[in-house]
Amino acid sequence: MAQMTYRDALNEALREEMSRDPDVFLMGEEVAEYDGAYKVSKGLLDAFGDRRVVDSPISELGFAGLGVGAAMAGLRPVIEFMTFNFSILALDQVINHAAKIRYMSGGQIPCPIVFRGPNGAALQLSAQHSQACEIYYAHAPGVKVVTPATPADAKGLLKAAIRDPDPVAVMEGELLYNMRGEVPDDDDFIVPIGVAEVKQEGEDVSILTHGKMVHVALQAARALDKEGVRAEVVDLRSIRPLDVDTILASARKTNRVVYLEEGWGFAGVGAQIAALVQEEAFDHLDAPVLRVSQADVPMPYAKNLENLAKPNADRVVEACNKVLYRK
Amino acid sequence: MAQMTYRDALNEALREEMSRDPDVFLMGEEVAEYDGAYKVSKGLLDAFGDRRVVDSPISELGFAGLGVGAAMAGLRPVIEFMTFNFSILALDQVINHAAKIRYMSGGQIPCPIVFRGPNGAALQLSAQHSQACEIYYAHAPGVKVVTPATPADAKGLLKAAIRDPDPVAVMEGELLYNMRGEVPDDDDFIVPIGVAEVKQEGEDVSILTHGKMVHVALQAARALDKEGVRAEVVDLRSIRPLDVDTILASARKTNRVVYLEEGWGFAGVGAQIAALVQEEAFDHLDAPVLRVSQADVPMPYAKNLENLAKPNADRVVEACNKVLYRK
Amino acid sequence: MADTMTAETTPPDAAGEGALHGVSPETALRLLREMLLYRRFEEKAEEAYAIGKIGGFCHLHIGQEAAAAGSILALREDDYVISAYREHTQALAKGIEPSAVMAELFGRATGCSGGKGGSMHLFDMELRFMGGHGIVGAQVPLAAGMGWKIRYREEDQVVVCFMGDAAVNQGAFHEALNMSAVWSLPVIYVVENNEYGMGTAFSRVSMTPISEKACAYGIPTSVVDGQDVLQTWGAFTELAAEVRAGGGPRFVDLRTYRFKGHSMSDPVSGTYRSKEEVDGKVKEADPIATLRDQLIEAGHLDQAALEELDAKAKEVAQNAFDFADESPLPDPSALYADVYADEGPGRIYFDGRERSGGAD
Amino acid sequence: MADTMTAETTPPDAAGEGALHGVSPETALRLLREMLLYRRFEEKAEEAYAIGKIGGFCHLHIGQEAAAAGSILALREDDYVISAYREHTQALAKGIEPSAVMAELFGRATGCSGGKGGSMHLFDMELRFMGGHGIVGAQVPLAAGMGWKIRYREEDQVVVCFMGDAAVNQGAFHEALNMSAVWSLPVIYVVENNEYGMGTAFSRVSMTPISEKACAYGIPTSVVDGQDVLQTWGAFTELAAEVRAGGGPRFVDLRTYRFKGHSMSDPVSGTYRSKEEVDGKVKEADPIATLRDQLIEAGHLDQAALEELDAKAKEVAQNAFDFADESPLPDPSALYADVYADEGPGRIYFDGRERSGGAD
Ligand SMILES: Cc1ncc(C[n+]2csc(CCOP(=O)(O)OP(=O)(O)O)c2C)c(N)n1
Ligand SMILES: Cc1ncc(C[n+]2csc(CCOP(=O)(O)OP(=O)(O)O)c2C)c(N)n1
Ligand SMILES: [Mg+2]
Ligand SMILES: [Mg+2]
Repeated sequence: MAQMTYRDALNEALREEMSRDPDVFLMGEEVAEYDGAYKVSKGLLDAFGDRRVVDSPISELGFAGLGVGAAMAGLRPVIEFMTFNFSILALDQVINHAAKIRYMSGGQIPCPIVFRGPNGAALQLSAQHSQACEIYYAHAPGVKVVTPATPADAKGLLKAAIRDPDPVAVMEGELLYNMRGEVPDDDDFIVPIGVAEVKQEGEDVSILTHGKMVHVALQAARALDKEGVRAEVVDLRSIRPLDVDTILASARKTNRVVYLEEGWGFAGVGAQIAALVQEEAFDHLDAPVLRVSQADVPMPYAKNLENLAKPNADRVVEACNKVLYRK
Repeated sequence: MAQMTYRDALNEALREEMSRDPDVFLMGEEVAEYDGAYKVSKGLLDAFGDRRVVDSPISELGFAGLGVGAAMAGLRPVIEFMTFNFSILALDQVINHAAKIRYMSGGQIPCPIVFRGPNGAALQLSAQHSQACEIYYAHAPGVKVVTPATPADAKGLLKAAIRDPDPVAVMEGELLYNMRGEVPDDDDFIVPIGVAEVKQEGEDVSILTHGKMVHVALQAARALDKEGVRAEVVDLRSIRPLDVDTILASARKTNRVVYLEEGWGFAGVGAQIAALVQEEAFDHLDAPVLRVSQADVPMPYAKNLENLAKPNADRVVEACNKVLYRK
Repeated sequence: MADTMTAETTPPDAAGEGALHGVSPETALRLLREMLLYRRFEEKAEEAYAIGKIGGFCHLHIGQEAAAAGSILALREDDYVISAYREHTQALAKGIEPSAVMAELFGRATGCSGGKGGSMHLFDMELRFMGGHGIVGAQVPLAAGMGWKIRYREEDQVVVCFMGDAAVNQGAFHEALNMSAVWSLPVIYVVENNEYGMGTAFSRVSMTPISEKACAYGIPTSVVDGQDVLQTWGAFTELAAEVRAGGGPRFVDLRTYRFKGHSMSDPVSGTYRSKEEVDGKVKEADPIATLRDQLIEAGHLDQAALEELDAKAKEVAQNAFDFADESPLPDPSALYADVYADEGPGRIYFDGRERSGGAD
Repeated sequence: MADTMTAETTPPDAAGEGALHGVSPETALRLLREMLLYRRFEEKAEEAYAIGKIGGFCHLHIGQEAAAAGSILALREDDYVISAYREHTQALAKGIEPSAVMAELFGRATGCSGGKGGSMHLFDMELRFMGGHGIVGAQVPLAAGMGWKIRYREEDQVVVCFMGDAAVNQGAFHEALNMSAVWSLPVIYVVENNEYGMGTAFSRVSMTPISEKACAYGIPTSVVDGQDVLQTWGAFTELAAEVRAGGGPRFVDLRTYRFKGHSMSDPVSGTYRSKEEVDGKVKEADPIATLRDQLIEAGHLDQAALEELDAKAKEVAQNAFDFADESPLPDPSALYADVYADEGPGRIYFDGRERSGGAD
């Protein structure tokens, strides 16, 4: 085990997978000479040269599509979006091509591509730069979507994504890049896609969540603990496929579920989980599944409004108290 | 009241609103000289000239953006997407610009634009031409989304959308264009956005749905009726905003809800409704809210597979029986 | 159309390769055989569509056959071809069995995409026919990606990317051509310039001709008469050699004309194009008639040989029809196959409901 | 930077309008006043950012002031201006009060976007400053739309659309320029060609210069020295007249240079551009110093007058800072305002949960 930042864990994952498999290359805006807009690809140009670490023009639709074509022909592209906000421009290549090529071709044409980059809000970047884009990738079948919350998961999920035979979106968090944590040394360490993690066991209420909200959930759980409420915190890690067993096991154990997500609630991940949980564990629920999410507004710039718009631990505690019929 | 097709109802809506307001214009691929790929704009070029009925290049991102800019400057564009499948290319202009301009500008800049066209599957058009795109438009706040299921609603909702001060996506159904029905003659007939319609009253189970699935729901209701089950059928008509009161009233009345939608279930409209209903009417539910939707696969071409992939009345009946604990 | 198969010119007194633009008689005859097959195949598809054997959209290439034969037959087998939705003949040219193409149009398990793709989504990975794509312009970045793979692996294949004239107004075209130039990718971008995108004449949606659409990228451009298959073949033979030798991308304005409607529901003429215009093109610029006349003039073809070739083409088309018609529909289990590579019980949960085999 | 304000050339013996490229001394002095304000304003913003008064991204225009002054001051008041995220000075040029711009950067209720937009999203509908957009290239179709409105209403305004050099590689640019040409829209598309998009030199992502990027649309192109505000002003005066007279769109390769980092976190030099390169540009091509020298040489400015103008600019910047700093944050109720025009109790239900004021 080594202590490292989430950023370095991603960097190591890229480094190891590029060393292991000569077909893996990294392309995106500023990934090479600039070391990445958020320095995730630091040193990779020096290590692997400009054939494998490639600065692209600002042409999201084009370079995403180029990646899809390269994957169809046998390479394993890692396409970095400077942030997922900009990837909306590329969405046609993701959901109409990457996601459908294998199926439309009757299973002949593979598409082992990774789309990665920071997702969701950072600090005061306002409406066009603060979106959580999971749903745009996960609604249609064909792409897998993972959201690492820790350095270990960042490394393990990115490595799994690169080795995966299908398109995978790895949605990171800009605000997580400096976070430190233990990361296994093993070159073959991966975190399998589709497996959730119980971050903390508890009996009274389940806080299900993903991505950077995991830390907000843990904060809420600590606050609840002081009040004698033991919350279970489950990090989905993978949005598509969902680890239905782990989700339902937690719901059946605590009988109370709160979903916490960074993005909008309307038909968000929480909506899918709430729908799933009540479908499959109806008789176990002692209260409705409640959702805590971004206010249903574009992200405002002003600091006070931004704070109001974002979900936080207090709102999670409040929701937990509600499903526990406390206070 | 006049009898007319859904197609003609849309045509009349365009005609009347263009006559009423000189700032309304129609732009899209093949809308002018060709009378529209599906003939919705038949005769409008002759009636209004090529200043107001405009054939565009195949540049979805570009002409959607042009529409948004024109709306910001004071016009009332109606942008036709030949089908909503192609509008994924334009999504950045929809959710990052149309949806956010008013908010980002502190309320100064309006964006009264309509995006319209057929949405969802027709017959054997395979994976890239058969998508129900509601979620891509409705997940982010800022755009309204309506899905007329009848000729009257087609006319009334399109007219309401054109008069609306905000961006509205009017999602039609190719398979509905030939459907006939009664349409009020009144030039000022509109169907307000955000108001659902109870298509059929019933006490035993609520089938909530929208768009062309309304007819499948009614078919299922007829089948259930033969078995003595009285289903209530509610057409949402508007996905954003939701008519929460009508939805909840139906759920509280029948205590059993099935959501039927054409698109994928994963974080779909049904997920949002299921989440909402259990949140707000938990104690009224005698069974989980179940969802009937497209199989979680890209749409296959082969007729038999396509039939298997699409939701149908049998599957709705089955779901209703399940929530009624029958059979 | 049967008229086209009847020679109208008088037999030549002197054979000459000059009449064949320097193309060998063998190659010219091969091109004729191919184009006859495309024509008869698509006529058969049209027939099948009319009686409901084919569903959805079906975009015929009739009139544009030289664009497929003249380009793809000039390539090496391991070169890549990618196209849009008007790609039946290109799939045939790349070597997919007519029966497998027809079965795909019929939506049968024996189709080249297992019945899941249909007319717009023909694929054959082994033959490097990379689709069959339905979003106008979207195949252009994909082609750049295949070119990227070739350059990345230091191989010497070439990618030929077909698109319609309307596709050049898509942002994807612009972004992909720029990247191809910057990275010197081995791709020949071919606009099948049939003057219309559905009902819209190109001149109504651009102030400049197709041939100027690559100027901003510095990509060399050729204008080629796509109704003359010999000229087309010659041009692509040269272009492929240049690109293979590392010359970087090329752009081709391939002038052609669509003899049928945009799709089966679009009238051939009388709306956006006049009957005279279409009839004139069919009469003057049928690529099969043109080649036939060139071959006859050069003394390498006579009426009897032509009829024999045509009969053979019709037979292959009929066999393809019969094969497709007798083929089974995909097994229902195919519905959930091939969404992901590694699906299987317990591994991929889709949305959770499918996993448990229905909610309960 | 204070150096720039000290004249280094010797005073001229003879005044001459020739030295001002035919621009009147009044206009030239106005341009100087404006550019001094932009510079001092942005230096103040830089200061405010350093002490945490401004958050998020903040992209300074320092070094590129002539691009804003020379173009926008050549327009009529009712013309439209739209830009990307490096738009503080353009907003000032269009007439937004410095205090309202600074307050927006501070995220205050008194900001020109009510504190909701921030540095990247400045707006003023009345002054026709149409933003402030954060998605590279996305403002280009919006500008076409404003041009469309002008043509539609048969008005005679002009739209000036700014973009960075990197934006020309976006599909949106291509689609919008093509439509503008086809419909002859009254838009001047201006590339502020500062040679870099973040850390990427333009020559690394294009085989051709910016000046060739409109060739495929047939749009007339000008190359203008954007560090010489008098030349810029002259060029835009002419271009605006041509466009206003119905000449259709224009494209401008405006050569300029960014003296600061891309945003506050990007170093000025030492990574993708050398210290020598940046220092050389600051020394040789500062638009303010250039104009100062031109004015002094022409006898319309002396050191005392310059210092007075500069003191005034600093005062306005300081007042803007003070105003912003004393302004209130937006009221919490603003959070839900302005998502839709017609929200209000019972009318818009958002996602249902907000409606009922929290689930219960
Ligand atoms: C992005 C997109 N927009 C619209 C369509 C609908 N559409 C299908 S084909 C076509 C015309 C294309 O014309 P062209 O590129 O010239 O090819 P041709 O049909 O002439 O071969 C259109 C508008 C589509 N498939 N994709
Ligand atoms: C579509 C999109 N991709 C990426 C970004 C991130 N980004 C912001 S500015 C920028 C560089 C733009 O450079 P240029 O257009 O030359 O303008 P300049 O900053 O030089 O003024 C990039 C890549 C973005 N905002 N939008
Ligand atoms: Mg065409
Ligand atoms: Mg730049």
